Amino acid sequence: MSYVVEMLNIRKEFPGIVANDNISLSLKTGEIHALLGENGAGKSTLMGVLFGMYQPEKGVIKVRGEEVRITNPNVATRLGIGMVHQHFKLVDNFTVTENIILGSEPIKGLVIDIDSAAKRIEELSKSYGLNVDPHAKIEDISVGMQQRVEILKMLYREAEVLIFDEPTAVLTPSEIDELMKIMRNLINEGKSIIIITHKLKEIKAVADRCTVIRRGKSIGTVDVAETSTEQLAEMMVGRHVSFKVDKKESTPGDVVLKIDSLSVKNNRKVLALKDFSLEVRAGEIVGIAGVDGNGQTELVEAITGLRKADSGSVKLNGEEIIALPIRDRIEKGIGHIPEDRQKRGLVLDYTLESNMVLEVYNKKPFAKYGLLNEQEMKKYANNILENFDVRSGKGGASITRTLSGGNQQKAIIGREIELNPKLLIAVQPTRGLDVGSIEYIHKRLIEHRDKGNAVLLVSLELDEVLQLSDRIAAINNGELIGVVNASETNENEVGLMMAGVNKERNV
Amino acid sequence: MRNAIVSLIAIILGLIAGGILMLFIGSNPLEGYMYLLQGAFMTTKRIGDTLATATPLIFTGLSVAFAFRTGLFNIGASGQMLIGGLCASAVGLTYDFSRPVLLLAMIAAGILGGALWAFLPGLLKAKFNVHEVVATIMMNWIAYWTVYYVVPGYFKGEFLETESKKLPEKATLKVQFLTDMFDGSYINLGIFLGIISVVIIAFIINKTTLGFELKAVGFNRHAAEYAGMRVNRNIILSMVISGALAGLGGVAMYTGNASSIQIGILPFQGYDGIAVALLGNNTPFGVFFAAILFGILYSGTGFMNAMTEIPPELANTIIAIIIYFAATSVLIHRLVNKFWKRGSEGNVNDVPAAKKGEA
Amino acid sequence: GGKEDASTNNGGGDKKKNDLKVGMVTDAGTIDDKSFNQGTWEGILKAKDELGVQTKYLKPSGTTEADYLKEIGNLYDAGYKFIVTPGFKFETAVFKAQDNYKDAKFVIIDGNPHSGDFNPVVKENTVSIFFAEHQAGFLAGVATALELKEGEAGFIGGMEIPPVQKFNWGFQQGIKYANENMGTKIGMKKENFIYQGSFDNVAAGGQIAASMFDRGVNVIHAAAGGVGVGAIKEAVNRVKAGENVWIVGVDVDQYEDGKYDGDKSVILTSAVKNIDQSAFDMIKDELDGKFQGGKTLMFDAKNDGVGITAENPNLSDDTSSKVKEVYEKVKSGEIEVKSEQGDLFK
Amino acid sequence: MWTIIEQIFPYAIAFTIPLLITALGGLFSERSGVVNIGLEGLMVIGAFSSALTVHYLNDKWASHTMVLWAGLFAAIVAGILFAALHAFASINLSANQIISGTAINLIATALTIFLARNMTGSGNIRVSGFSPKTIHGVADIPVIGPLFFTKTYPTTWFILIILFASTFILYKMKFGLRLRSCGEFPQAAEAAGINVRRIRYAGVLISGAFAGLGGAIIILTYAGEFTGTVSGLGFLALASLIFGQWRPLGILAATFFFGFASTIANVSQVIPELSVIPPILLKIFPYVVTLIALVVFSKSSQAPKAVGEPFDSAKR
Ligand SMILES: Nc1ncnc2c1ncn2[C@@H]1O[C@H](COP(=O)(O)OP(=O)(O)OP(=O)(O)O)[C@@H](O)[C@H]1O
Ligand SMILES: Nc1ncnc2c1ncn2[C@@H]1O[C@H](COP(=O)(O)OP(=O)(O)OP(=O)(O)O)[C@@H](O)[C@H]1O
Ligand SMILES: [Mg+2]
Ligand SMILES: [Mg+2]
Repeated sequence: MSYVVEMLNIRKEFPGIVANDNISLSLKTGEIHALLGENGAGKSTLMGVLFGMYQPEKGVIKVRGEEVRITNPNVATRLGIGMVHQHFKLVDNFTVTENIILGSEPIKGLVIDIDSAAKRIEELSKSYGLNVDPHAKIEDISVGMQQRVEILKMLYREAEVLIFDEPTAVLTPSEIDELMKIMRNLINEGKSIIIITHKLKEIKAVADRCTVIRRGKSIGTVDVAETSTEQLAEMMVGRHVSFKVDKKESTPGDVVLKIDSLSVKNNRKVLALKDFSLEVRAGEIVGIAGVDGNGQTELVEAITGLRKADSGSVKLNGEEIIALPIRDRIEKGIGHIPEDRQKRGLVLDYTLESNMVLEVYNKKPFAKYGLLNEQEMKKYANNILENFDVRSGKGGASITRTLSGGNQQKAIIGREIELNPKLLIAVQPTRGLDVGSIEYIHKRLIEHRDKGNAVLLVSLELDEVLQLSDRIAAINNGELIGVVNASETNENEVGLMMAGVNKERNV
Repeated sequence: MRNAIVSLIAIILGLIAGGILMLFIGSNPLEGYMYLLQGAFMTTKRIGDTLATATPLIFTGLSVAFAFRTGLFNIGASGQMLIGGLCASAVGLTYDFSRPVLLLAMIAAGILGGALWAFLPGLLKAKFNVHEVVATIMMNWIAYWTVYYVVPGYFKGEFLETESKKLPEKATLKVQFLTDMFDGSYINLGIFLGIISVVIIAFIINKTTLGFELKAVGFNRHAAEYAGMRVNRNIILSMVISGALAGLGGVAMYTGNASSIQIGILPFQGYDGIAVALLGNNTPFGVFFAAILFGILYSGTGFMNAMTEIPPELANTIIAIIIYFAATSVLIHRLVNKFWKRGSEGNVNDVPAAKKGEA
Repeated sequence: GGKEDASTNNGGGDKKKNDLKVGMVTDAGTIDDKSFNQGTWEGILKAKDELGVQTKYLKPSGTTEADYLKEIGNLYDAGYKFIVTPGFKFETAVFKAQDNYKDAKFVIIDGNPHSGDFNPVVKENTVSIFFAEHQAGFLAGVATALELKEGEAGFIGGMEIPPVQKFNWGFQQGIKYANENMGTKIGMKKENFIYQGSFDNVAAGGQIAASMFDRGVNVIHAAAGGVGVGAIKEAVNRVKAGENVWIVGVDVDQYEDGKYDGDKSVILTSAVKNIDQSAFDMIKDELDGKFQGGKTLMFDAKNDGVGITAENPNLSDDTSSKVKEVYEKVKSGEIEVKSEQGDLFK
Repeated sequence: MWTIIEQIFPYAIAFTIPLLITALGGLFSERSGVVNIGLEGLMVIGAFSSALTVHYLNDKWASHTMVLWAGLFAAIVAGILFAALHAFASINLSANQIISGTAINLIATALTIFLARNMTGSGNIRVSGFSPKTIHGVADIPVIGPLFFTKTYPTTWFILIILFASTFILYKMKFGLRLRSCGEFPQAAEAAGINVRRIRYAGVLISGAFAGLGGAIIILTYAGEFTGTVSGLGFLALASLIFGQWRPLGILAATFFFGFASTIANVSQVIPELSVIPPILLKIFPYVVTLIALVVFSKSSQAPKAVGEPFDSAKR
């Protein structure tokens, strides 16, 4: 049997932590190999080692049977290894072509031969069905297309082994489908793929084999076809995981949030939300289903006050809040789990403690006459961190930047739920989290609902919307397409509505 | 604590480098430094002078550090000092209140002047995202020319074209008991204002909700906005406080250490404030000690020059080298960490990376 | 007051070592300013060479009275008890120092100690020195007019401070005198008599000189430190390009600064004040036990304290001899040069 | 008014050129992702080394123009050496770039005077530099001739060539693409196999070379004397860089604006038409206009996104 890549007994340490402890992974030629593990298990690190970004303390890497030392990404590229990183490595104000050729530019005379590069990219794009405009600027194209640019980057460098680190975390369902198709195309062209994902469904859909790691250690490699998602999850977390979201029938109360004919402009001064109306009642979760960039961001920002509305009204418990400053809205009972946790949700250079009181630091008992009470802040923060199992090196005193993404997310969710808001707006609350954490967070969101609060859930993951919501509002191109009861609908129907097909079945 | 050690090592390395320079010109470094210390401390008068020399630096250091802590780089302390000094001098030369009232009015005017000069860059930063480095550089020159024309125009001395009319005795920060205590030194009330400011700023940064907000805005203005803080107001407020401190520095400088305002000169203390802030790790008490150190260097260097063949320029070179070592303190940090393994990596600088054009 | 013994022949070769330690504190600007700092220091160095005194200069970190006093204190504590300070900005500092350090001697050049009220108080341990810059300017004006016969004159000053103003006013009077009494036709316009406002903006010096030259001025008296350097440079450029323009230097013989094409120079003449000599003389007096404490000395034409450079190939013999005549008249008081603005330009 | 402009123009250009080349150096540094607030100090270093070189070489080959070019070359070398200090601190050590730049400023001003005094005996080094020449023939072309071909320095043309070469390099060549990517998103550059540190070194060293050149040109054209300072022109260059929106031609416009406005302000006293305007207004005019312009352009800031951020490949 031929392995294109063999990583044997890899050990990689970071200060204070062994990220990879004696991990082995072998990639067969022409297979899609999934790498599964909890947040912080060491997946990205392992791939970083393969791509030459980290040097392992121990272990051997063989490529096509030969032992190699991959000292930097260039070596990896020369060995035919390419990587699509979890966070895209694209220069925003460069064109697609410029991004792709960066680092291996074709030269004609003194200047870069942009034209021939663009032509070659166009051809590649066509032959793999990627549909990318080589002259577009990155900042102008969708996230899905950006990912295809990343794939083109590898293909342009004639990579044989492609590594995808959580490629679907930022994609819409249809983009995910498309990516799966592209991956199969790639395999057909003779490439081999390693994919990191937290979504077991995707592993089942495309992967041939799956290697599971937990806390830096190998758990094993399995044939995907012979393993159920439940088994995979258990290998990963080390205990049984329930995928069913347990929830009682909702008992909706008074209208908490009433949005009326709301129109909002986006950064480019174009109406991104048009005449949008929606109600969310106490004791129910309303999910917004929609493809990324269809006005969700603007909707949420208009409700929370981060963005000025163009026209329309937003009422909280019957009171108009459209013109109120952000702080007043928070005080009136709006909680917000933001889309971008590092940009909006956290002051990364603050301690966890400070971040836990980010919205209430000026309230009693944390402050009196403008003076901070650190004792109280500590107590409050530690309570949240404990409740939500936020793991960090030094507890509340840790600088937030040092936490893993998943733990940062849990901290934000804990903070917002602890505020006990009458209306909780949760945007992509489980993005990038492992299934164990997802399970836990879903439970807390439902608990929050059951305490008689309203929850507005915005998620690009249809599964999550379907499972958590009591009612689902589909949004397309800034317009409300329709609202359906979660118990009476299915993936197909909501998918169609997300695509703009209105079934006239408003509830 | 570890930061303090790193600063200390930077100082020592700077002094060693200075010593090597002394050797290079054929002087004895030990002798040189001995005279330097004598120059700063030999008599009570010299101690007073050293403290007085440090005083404006305490203010400008605080000013820069405060802005730094809130994510802003105030390179305009010089201009703010000038305007603060101008406003205080204008009050001192114009009004004839009783002394306490007059001094309070002058201090208030200085604070206002400095604050006003920083308000505009703050406003431009908040409303239009104009980078404060450029804005404050421009404001420095505007201040320079304002003083240049306003002083001769309104507060002209009998002949002098290079400084304003001399302030009457009662309109200066000099007080008899200090002058007597320090044996005729020009130390003045400014040092007390400085100490008070250090305490107040430390208190604001560490213990108040205002400090919490300002730091949050400095580190991540998007998150601060998300949390309901008024970002624009905080940016302006931060610049205003920073400017007010520099303005106070101007008061200490022109109505305390001096008794007239100089024209045609941007006070170098404004730029030294950057160095002081840096060496003091942007903490108020660190700034205080760093300013005292600079005071010692500036104040002792004259005596060193007088007693040896070491030229006056050397003190500035030593200061510059110390700053470079402080700037490259990462290296020192690594060494310190090696010898002092405990906990995780320390925070190198309590300062958000200064970014341009974007915030 | 006047100075009796200011002849230039101060017994050279008097190489005996002595333990007088002479210190100097520089004013704003550096020791190399080609102006009063440098002039003073050169006088002190001459004393070191010829009289064997020990010397030292200190540079204050600022320009306030406190900065100056600090350096005076440093000199004093280091044993330098004969201290020379150039510039009127030392007036209040020396006022205090002469009381604080009663066993030290002070020489203040271009200024008078006072407490801030402009009432001069020259104590027994202090000599204050003034120069009749207006007379130097006057002679330079006469020389300029005589040499050029006709044309347009201008003046660039640094800051608008008394010594600079006096050069300016003297220069104007000199040209007027020549026009009225010696048949020259040199024009003067108000806008060509200006103060740049600093002593270091070289670029501005060049630009202003250029503007004046472009507007028909062909000789500029520059009394402006670095600003003057810019003006001289501009003149050199123009002369090299074939124009006929001149600069009248200041303080010291600036012939060297205006050199081009080997030995030629754009410096027509320089209005000089013998700062170095005055500093040297004071030291010499001290060594001879004749320190003139308490006096205010005036260095003027009478005691050859001011004048124009003795030798300058740009001035014809005829001009030189005529200027000499005028010089004698100034000396004798027959011609009186005013040191106030009066109806002159700025 | 036209004659006034004609007269002033060559001087404005002479004043502009050092600013231009220095700001252009800043452009390379910032486009690579490193803030260089030490431009002022690097100019001083360049001014010093050129003055010193010309001072010494003049003894051997008196007033040969090659001596002047040797002076410029020395300034470039010295600028690079000093910029290496900044590069080391901000690239290898991930130090705060503003602080490191400030240290460069302090070291430069202190050390050059110290050395000047020790090596030449005077803190001021006077040299005779380039002479402005009128280029006959083209100088007679109406409008353009008097403005651009009268009283020009050879260095002016040299710098303009560098300006256009820089534009070409930045936007057409491999190095430019890589440089810009390092300033925008160094992680992307690294992932593409680019050695970010090396590129940033190149950017910072180029800024040292250019700023050194800027300082030298001041001495060898309009100033003629090293006095230990370039009186804030380095900071003004930094402002021009931002005012010019990090683009070569923008910088050209911004620096020329400063050059022209300050020349006008300087000569206003001599020109009756201008002396009616209170001088303070003329003096603060360039600074006020810059502030206004920054407000106007603020919506479309082109600042390199990663400028000022230390690059640490381990950090994500
Ligand atoms: N550069 C680094 N410095 C220090 N520690 C690191 C670094 N990179 C990763 N780690 C640590 O190594 C461990 C593994 O991290 P890694 O990013 O590989 O996890 P992961 O499996 O990709 O997690 P996720 O699913 O959240 O992406 C984590 O505990 C993390 O804290
Ligand atoms: N400055 C730092 N110091 C120490 N560790 C760091 C630092 N920056 C990042 N890390 C480590 O790198 C790891 C990966 O961080 P990252 O933000 O990619 O998290 P992630 O879990 O992979 O993200 P996501 O949840 O989006 O998948 C974290 O576990 C964190 O501990
Ligand atoms: Mg990961
Ligand atoms: Mg992850």
